[in-house]
Amino acid sequence: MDYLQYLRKDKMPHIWCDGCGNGIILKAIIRAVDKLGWKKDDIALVSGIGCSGRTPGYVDFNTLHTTHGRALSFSTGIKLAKPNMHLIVVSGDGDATAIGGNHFIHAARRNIDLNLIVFNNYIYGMTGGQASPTTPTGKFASTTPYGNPDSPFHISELAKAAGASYVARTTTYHTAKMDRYMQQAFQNKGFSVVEILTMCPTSYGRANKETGETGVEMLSFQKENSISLEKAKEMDEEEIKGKFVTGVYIDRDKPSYLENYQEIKDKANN
Amino acid sequence: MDYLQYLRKDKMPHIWCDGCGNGIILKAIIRAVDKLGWKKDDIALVSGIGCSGRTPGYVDFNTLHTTHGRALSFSTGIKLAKPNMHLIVVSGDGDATAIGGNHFIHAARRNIDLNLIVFNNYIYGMTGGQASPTTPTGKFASTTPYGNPDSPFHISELAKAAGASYVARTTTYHTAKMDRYMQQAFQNKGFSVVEILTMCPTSYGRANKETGETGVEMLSFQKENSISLEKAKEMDEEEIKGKFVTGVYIDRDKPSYLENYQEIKDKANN
Amino acid sequence: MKKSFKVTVNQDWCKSCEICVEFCPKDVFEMVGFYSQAVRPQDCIGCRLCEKLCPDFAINVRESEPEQKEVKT
Amino acid sequence: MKKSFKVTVNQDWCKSCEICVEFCPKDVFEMVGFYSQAVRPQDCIGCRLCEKLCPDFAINVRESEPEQKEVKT
Amino acid sequence: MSNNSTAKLMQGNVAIAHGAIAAGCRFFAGYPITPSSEIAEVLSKELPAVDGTFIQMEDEIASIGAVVGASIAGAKSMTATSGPGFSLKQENLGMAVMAEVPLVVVDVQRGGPSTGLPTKGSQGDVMQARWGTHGDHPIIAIAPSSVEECYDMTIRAFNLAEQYRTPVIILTDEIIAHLTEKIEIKPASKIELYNRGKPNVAPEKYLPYKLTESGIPPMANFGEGYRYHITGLVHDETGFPTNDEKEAHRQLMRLNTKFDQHMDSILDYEEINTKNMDLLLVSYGAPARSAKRAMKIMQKQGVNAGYLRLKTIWPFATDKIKKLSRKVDTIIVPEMNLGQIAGEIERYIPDNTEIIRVNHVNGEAIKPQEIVNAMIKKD
Amino acid sequence: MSNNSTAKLMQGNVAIAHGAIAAGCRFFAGYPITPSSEIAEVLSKELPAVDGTFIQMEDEIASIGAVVGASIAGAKSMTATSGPGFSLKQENLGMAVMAEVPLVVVDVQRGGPSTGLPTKGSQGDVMQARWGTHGDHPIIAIAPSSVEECYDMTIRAFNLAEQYRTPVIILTDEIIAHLTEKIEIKPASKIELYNRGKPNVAPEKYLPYKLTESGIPPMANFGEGYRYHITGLVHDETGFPTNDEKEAHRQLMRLNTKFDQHMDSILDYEEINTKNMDLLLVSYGAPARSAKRAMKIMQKQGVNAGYLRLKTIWPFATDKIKKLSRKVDTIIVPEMNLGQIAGEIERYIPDNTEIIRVNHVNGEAIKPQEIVNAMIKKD
Amino acid sequence: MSFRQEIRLSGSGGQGLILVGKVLAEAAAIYDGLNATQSQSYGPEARGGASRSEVIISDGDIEYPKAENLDILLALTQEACNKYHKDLKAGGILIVDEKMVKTIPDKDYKVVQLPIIKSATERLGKFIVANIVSLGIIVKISEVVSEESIRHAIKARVPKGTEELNLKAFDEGMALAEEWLNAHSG
Amino acid sequence: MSFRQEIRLSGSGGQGLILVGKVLAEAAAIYDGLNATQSQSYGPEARGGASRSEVIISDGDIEYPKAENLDILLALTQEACNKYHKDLKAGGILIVDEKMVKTIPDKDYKVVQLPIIKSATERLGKFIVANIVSLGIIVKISEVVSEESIRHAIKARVPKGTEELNLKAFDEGMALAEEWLNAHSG
Ligand SMILES: Cc1ncc(C[n+]2csc(CCOP(=O)(O)OP(=O)(O)O)c2C)c(N)n1
Ligand SMILES: Cc1ncc(C[n+]2csc(CCOP(=O)(O)OP(=O)(O)O)c2C)c(N)n1
Ligand code: SF4
Ligand code: SF4
Ligand code: SF4
Ligand code: SF4
Ligand code: SF4
Ligand code: SF4
Ligand SMILES: [Mg+2]
Ligand SMILES: [Mg+2]
Repeated sequence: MDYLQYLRKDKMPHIWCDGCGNGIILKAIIRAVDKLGWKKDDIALVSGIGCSGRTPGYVDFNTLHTTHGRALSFSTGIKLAKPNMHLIVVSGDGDATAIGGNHFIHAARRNIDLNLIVFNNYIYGMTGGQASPTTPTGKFASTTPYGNPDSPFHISELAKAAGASYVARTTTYHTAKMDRYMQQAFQNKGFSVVEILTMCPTSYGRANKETGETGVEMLSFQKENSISLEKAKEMDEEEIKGKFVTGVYIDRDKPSYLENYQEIKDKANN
Repeated sequence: MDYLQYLRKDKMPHIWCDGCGNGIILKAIIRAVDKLGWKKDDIALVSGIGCSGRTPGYVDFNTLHTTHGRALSFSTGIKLAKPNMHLIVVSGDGDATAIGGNHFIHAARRNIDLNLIVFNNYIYGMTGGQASPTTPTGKFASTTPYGNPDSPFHISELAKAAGASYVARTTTYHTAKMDRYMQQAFQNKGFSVVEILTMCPTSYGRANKETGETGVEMLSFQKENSISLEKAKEMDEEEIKGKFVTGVYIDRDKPSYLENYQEIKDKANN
Repeated sequence: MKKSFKVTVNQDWCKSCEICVEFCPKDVFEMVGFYSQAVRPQDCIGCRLCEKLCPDFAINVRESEPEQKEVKT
Repeated sequence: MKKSFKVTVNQDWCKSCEICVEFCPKDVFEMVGFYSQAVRPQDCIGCRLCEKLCPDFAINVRESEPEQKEVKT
Repeated sequence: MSNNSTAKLMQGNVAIAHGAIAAGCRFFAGYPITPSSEIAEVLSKELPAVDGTFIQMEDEIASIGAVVGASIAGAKSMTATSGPGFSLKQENLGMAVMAEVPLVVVDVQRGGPSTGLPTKGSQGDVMQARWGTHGDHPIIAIAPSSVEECYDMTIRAFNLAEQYRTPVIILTDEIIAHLTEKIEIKPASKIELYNRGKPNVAPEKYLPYKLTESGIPPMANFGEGYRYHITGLVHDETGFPTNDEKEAHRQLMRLNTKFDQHMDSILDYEEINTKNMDLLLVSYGAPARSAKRAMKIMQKQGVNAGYLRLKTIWPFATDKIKKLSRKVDTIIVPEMNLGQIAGEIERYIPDNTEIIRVNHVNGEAIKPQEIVNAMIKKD
Repeated sequence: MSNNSTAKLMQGNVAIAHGAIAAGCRFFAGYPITPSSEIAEVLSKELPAVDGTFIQMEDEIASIGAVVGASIAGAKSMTATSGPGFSLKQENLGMAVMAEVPLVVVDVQRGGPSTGLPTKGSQGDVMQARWGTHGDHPIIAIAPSSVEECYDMTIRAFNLAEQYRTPVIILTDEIIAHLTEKIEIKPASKIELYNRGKPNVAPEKYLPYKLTESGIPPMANFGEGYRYHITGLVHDETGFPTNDEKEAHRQLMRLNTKFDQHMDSILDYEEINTKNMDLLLVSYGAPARSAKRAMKIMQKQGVNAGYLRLKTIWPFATDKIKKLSRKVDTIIVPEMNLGQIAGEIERYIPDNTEIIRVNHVNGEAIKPQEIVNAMIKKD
Repeated sequence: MSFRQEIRLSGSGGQGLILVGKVLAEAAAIYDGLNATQSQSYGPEARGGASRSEVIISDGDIEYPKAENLDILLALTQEACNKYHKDLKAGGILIVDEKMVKTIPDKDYKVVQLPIIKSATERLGKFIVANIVSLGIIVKISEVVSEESIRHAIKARVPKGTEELNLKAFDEGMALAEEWLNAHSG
Repeated sequence: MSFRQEIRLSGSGGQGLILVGKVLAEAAAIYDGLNATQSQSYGPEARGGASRSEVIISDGDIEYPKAENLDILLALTQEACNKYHKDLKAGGILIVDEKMVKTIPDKDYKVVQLPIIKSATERLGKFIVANIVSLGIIVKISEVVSEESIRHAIKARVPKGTEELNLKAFDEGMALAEEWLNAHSG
């Protein structure tokens, strides 16, 4: 697999920290694009702001680094103006579900044809480790010096309840699943979400050593603390606590926004 | 039941249209307050902007008419600054889930001690009948002249997935259920949502006569097309289509934000 | 001992939506001119549906003094 | 016929996170100085885990020409 | 009775919607708000009929986000709002300024601040249009005074956006927006349309933020073979972020001065009797109609009044104001705000020229006689 | 070695956080953004320890919303952000202005526009602080030039907010925010604190927007027996919306002029050698430090330079500028923007006084020598 | 100065007075070749409360598009009449519904009291056409626009399918006005 | 003019140079009764790339808090040395790690090349204390702050529990500098 043909080599090496999981996700994105044979000219990769937001800078697609939280809005415009383009949207947990939470649920509601990859590292990496809407209760961040009093979102459940047609969830450790989900997402018509638990050793790891301090430790933690949806169904709530439940949360047939809007155009022309 | 003691009589009669359901909800709110014996001085009733946003003007509580979509944010501040006050937040479907969607899911995630009453009339009433995030697919509004291409939110499912501890749903027709749910919501610690299907004959009714054009017709439609959650469980998807499923969507024990934050304060003082 | 009720409509607030007319189980209301009026208050069973459903705070249902009837033994 | 693989580490890009060292099932890598190096490439089974997990695009696994061994009959 | 077939009776907001279609607008994303909603409503009907797209977004932030995205993908795009929504759009408006993305934002001004007077006219967002987003930046804002101008200026707004790679704001007001009057619709053949300059170099040579002589770099659309990077960060000619102080300075100065050499074609105003006048009226938008009437009344009363109507509000007609203000000792500026343009004029006029402000902020239109009275009072 | 126990070495942002606690701030809602995040971080630790509340909200809009709510409920409240977040806060900031809710917003300015230069200093939001929200409105904004002032001015910001029922903006910049230097912490006994004027009438007589002589109506907190109505709509004395033109005019004019009679106590500046000077330096925030140095260099070189540092940016020190500008023929204004305050000064100075702008927008600090050179170049 | 006619149509929301304003303006501007503007005032109370629509007609430019000095005031409710009659100029025409407006201001106006709503509901069977009945009265009494033009404008502006009903309503208004003129002539 | 010392500490992110800057400033400002400022430059590249922390010490007011003309430059990486040496004034002191910085600019500086990182890792067993080793060197060579003050400042500023290690590192730096001074004296 030749990743380099998809990279802007002059921008490499990237500046993500050592042990950061973002590069692992970026690779999976590239593999999926390669597998599906998408042409670079036809792809727009769009991000908000955050460490995940560095992604567009490294790949040789049409790339757009928007404002914090708004990647899905901008992408909606691109997709509607050029329906044949493939839209890949990358977003951090904060970007997608804190400031960007509204666009997230509305993109899901509309079932608009975008592919959202959420880099969920439980923290605001870029701004120095403040809590995010996915920081687990009790965990430490620079704005939760006494442990986080807040409850976290379950991003995949939220996407499903809001109306997305494809939602899957895995970790940076599970590269094979990442590949499978990413391809399924990219092929799905409508709004697809792949939520990936990734490692931020610099901000999250350092503050919460018990779940892994370095990239290596955090990957091991992912490996040991992930269970599949199928397995989770057989477990009770107590057992599931602290586990990261991976799998395909929803994969449903549902008209996409583009299909619906085509009908509107047809009506308008009669 | 003496509603008048809770009203600002000099502001009456209210200016909601004839047949508008908002007054029915306001009455239910007053009954719940009366039943629970809350003192008027201890209640803050907060709204965003919209026809529902006229509510605070009519009641003799501490009342706040905020900006469009932001009632929950303002209320969060009031509640945290004066934890002993009772916070009642009223919001339209647009106010709560379009522009205010993010605050809605985050209030739910935090399980913060606010009581949100959603006046769901499937439309932007105040601005003249544009589509809202709950306008059903295919229905008409001033911005959907060919029928709505969009898919609607299920507000109660969304609140549940986002983390609210109490969520119930009914219609303006079902006054007894409204009373029960409203009281349960007000007594729940944490974030409570009561979603109420209400009538906007002026904007929604006129454009979608098949589901009722006048207040009377729309109430009848509610009566005939509502089914309970329990019943819905025994029905298949096709049968449920077009029905409004009422009931208690979730009622769970979960520490509220105020409880969690009290722990933080305790830690900080050690 | 049959309870009896006093049903009043505040015509200054009534907006003539006819909800009370339609939904009162005992058909107590009728539109008189532009406004609703409780024309058959004696039929009222005190269910208070009208009061709860009137969006305009225009209806008031109060229990009247119960009629004193002599008990026949 | 055993497949064999060429495993290279681009040291200009390696950030020394040691993920490859930890997760390669055949223990092919070791930290040499500041950077990872494929010190036992001959053990590689071509699972590509290292390639997929290296966050820095620093590892490349290529199938080499298969060794030509004489078949003993 | 003569029925001139090209004349139509139309409302200001409707004219903006139709003007957009005539300008080639093919994407509109919006969120309803009084008094702008008619623009969205008309476009929800008209756009799909011309293979365009109308989408009602979840809020104003998403609306302008989608508009920026659609423009990047090549569609002429617009959004419309009023004060509260305009405030919400400021962050992404700044992003469009920084990334130099052509688009049109209509702000139908209503009484402010905050929710204010939602159904009444105002010109309270004039300074906000200039300074509402953070950081130094240039902007173009134009203000129609009639329904016909709603139509024509919307076309002009798209042209300016495309010519100068910039967001353009149509600063209209509730009075003009909800006014219905006669309008002559020009035949398509008489409408001049501009499209963004496309790169004429090979993709690998393309510099999306090139320091060109004109100050306006050519813009490739996404999906058309030029793969490049767009960001709201300070960037170099290639579009990639830079922290280099010299590079940052160069690009930010190009951005901030890019209209300078094009002022003549950007600035537009209506001038009457400004050659030899004793007094100057400066106005724009709805009050400019009253100012024109006031001028006529004054002239009848023997006051030799001149009249300048700003059709381009930003960039400001500095030179014109400098020149005209030297001819008079009094400038009367009627505005439906507390003197926002009067404050700008103040910067450029000589010490001995006095400004008389005629201001309303309560939603009431300014009457011609009030303007006349302001002059009389002064005397 | 002497260890003066009241002196501390502190970073600007940390000083703002501690200043807030000293001012009685008991509620902070925020959303992280460089270069302001330290303020939130310190307060997340300090507030619960004084029975206050820190909450990290979902975005900047919610943050200021919560702050307005908390203030209405009686808590002295603050939020902190930088450019992109400041843009997002504009709508609710306008709501606070309209409803006259005391609160403090810290804007730690970074390079703009848009995402700009997130880690570099700027003063690009000066005009935005004045005009960022829609509609005409007054605002108070103050700018610290040292870490000690970060502390003291935060206390002052709360005092001004409470005294004048208004949002107050602390317009600081990345340079001061991330500067660490010595600061003398005054003992609590020496700090004067103000609290909002509470109504002294019976609840049924309370008029939350009374046309008082001071222009500042007393404010009841929610939950304390005065049940009243608050809205962002134009309202009458009772707080309820009105469409009456006279009433709207009265209230909006009170709002817009409410600082006028209090200017002496709101305006604050540092003046050096302005009695008999040949040239005036006007500056604020970080560049004011360079300007002071430049003044000293100039004086050494025989130029009799005076120095005015604006500690209150808005309302603008109009009279002071008018007076001083009449003494000199040159005013040098160093700013980390393209001349935003210089543009304001321009409105008030005589024709024959020249403004020399020294501007950076690339994140680089302005060096004292650059200011000196600007003068020399002119000569 | 060229001629300028200011007409205000007032009543309560839902009476269709904005449409009447647009029809009047269209007749004048498009078919009679004059200039005309139509504007209205909205308010938060618009839904229930007073509603007003204004038309200015002139053979010259219409700079200021709001009424300052009304030539004609139509008032379909007492509230509207009370609120607006003071804007009517001396000698102006005040047209009111005779049932709805009982108290007539005692000033120097030409007062035209007619059973507008009654005609609409009883003779035409539709409350809603009272607006077009009023239009007939205005046109007949003021002659600001030609009859032919106004008929064109009605056909162009009313909802498809209601043209005939509305033209009938217009005729009804004309007839009412004619009667009135006859009764008050000479 | 009063005395003004400008010190820049440069290397790569994570080397703890901001802490060193704060310790220096604290020693000067709080314990030596001078004035001092500390500032740093962040950048998107800060995490991996060059990092810089600046301290200005003066007995007068410090208006401009950034360095213009360095008296002392510490460079722990070659990149930092290349980038910043030109800001060092003629006759200034350039302190570098002898392993990391191999190419020394050929200018009129006093160059102090010492095994800073090696001492930290080998003698003290912790790479991270290279920053405090550097501090010892700076203090010994420049004497901008008193030894007593800097020890107080170290104790006040380093993470609880690491005071001893850091004081040792400081001593180590002092010793290295002493050797160097001896070798270069006379
Ligand atoms: C409007 C606005 N608010 C805040 C910020 C500051 N900011 C940048 S990235 C970020 C959060 C990053 O967290 P996340 O989305 O989880 O991405 P990560 O860095 O963890 O990949 C924040 C708060 C901003 N750039 N813009
Ligand atoms: C920022 C902003 N955007 C838009 C509006 C205009 N607006 C006012 S209410 C409303 C929607 C009302 O719909 P909903 O919330 O469903 O309330 P309803 O009127 O139906 O009760 C809108 C779009 C506004 N006031 N502020
Ligand atoms: S801060 Fe965290 S998320 Fe950001 S690059 Fe470093 S490890 Fe990755
Ligand atoms: S417009 Fe609809 S929601 Fe609003 S008051 Fe009328 S009926 Fe009720
Ligand atoms: S209380 Fe019940 S029975 Fe009596 S009038 Fe009302 S609805 Fe009818
Ligand atoms: S329900 Fe109320 S408002 Fe409606 S008709 Fe009856 S009394 Fe009148
Ligand atoms: S491909 Fe597999 S076996 Fe080979 S080096 Fe990589 S991880 Fe080890
Ligand atoms: S995984 Fe990659 S970056 Fe990490 S040590 Fe191995 S080669 Fe280096
Ligand atoms: Mg994150
Ligand atoms: Mg609604």
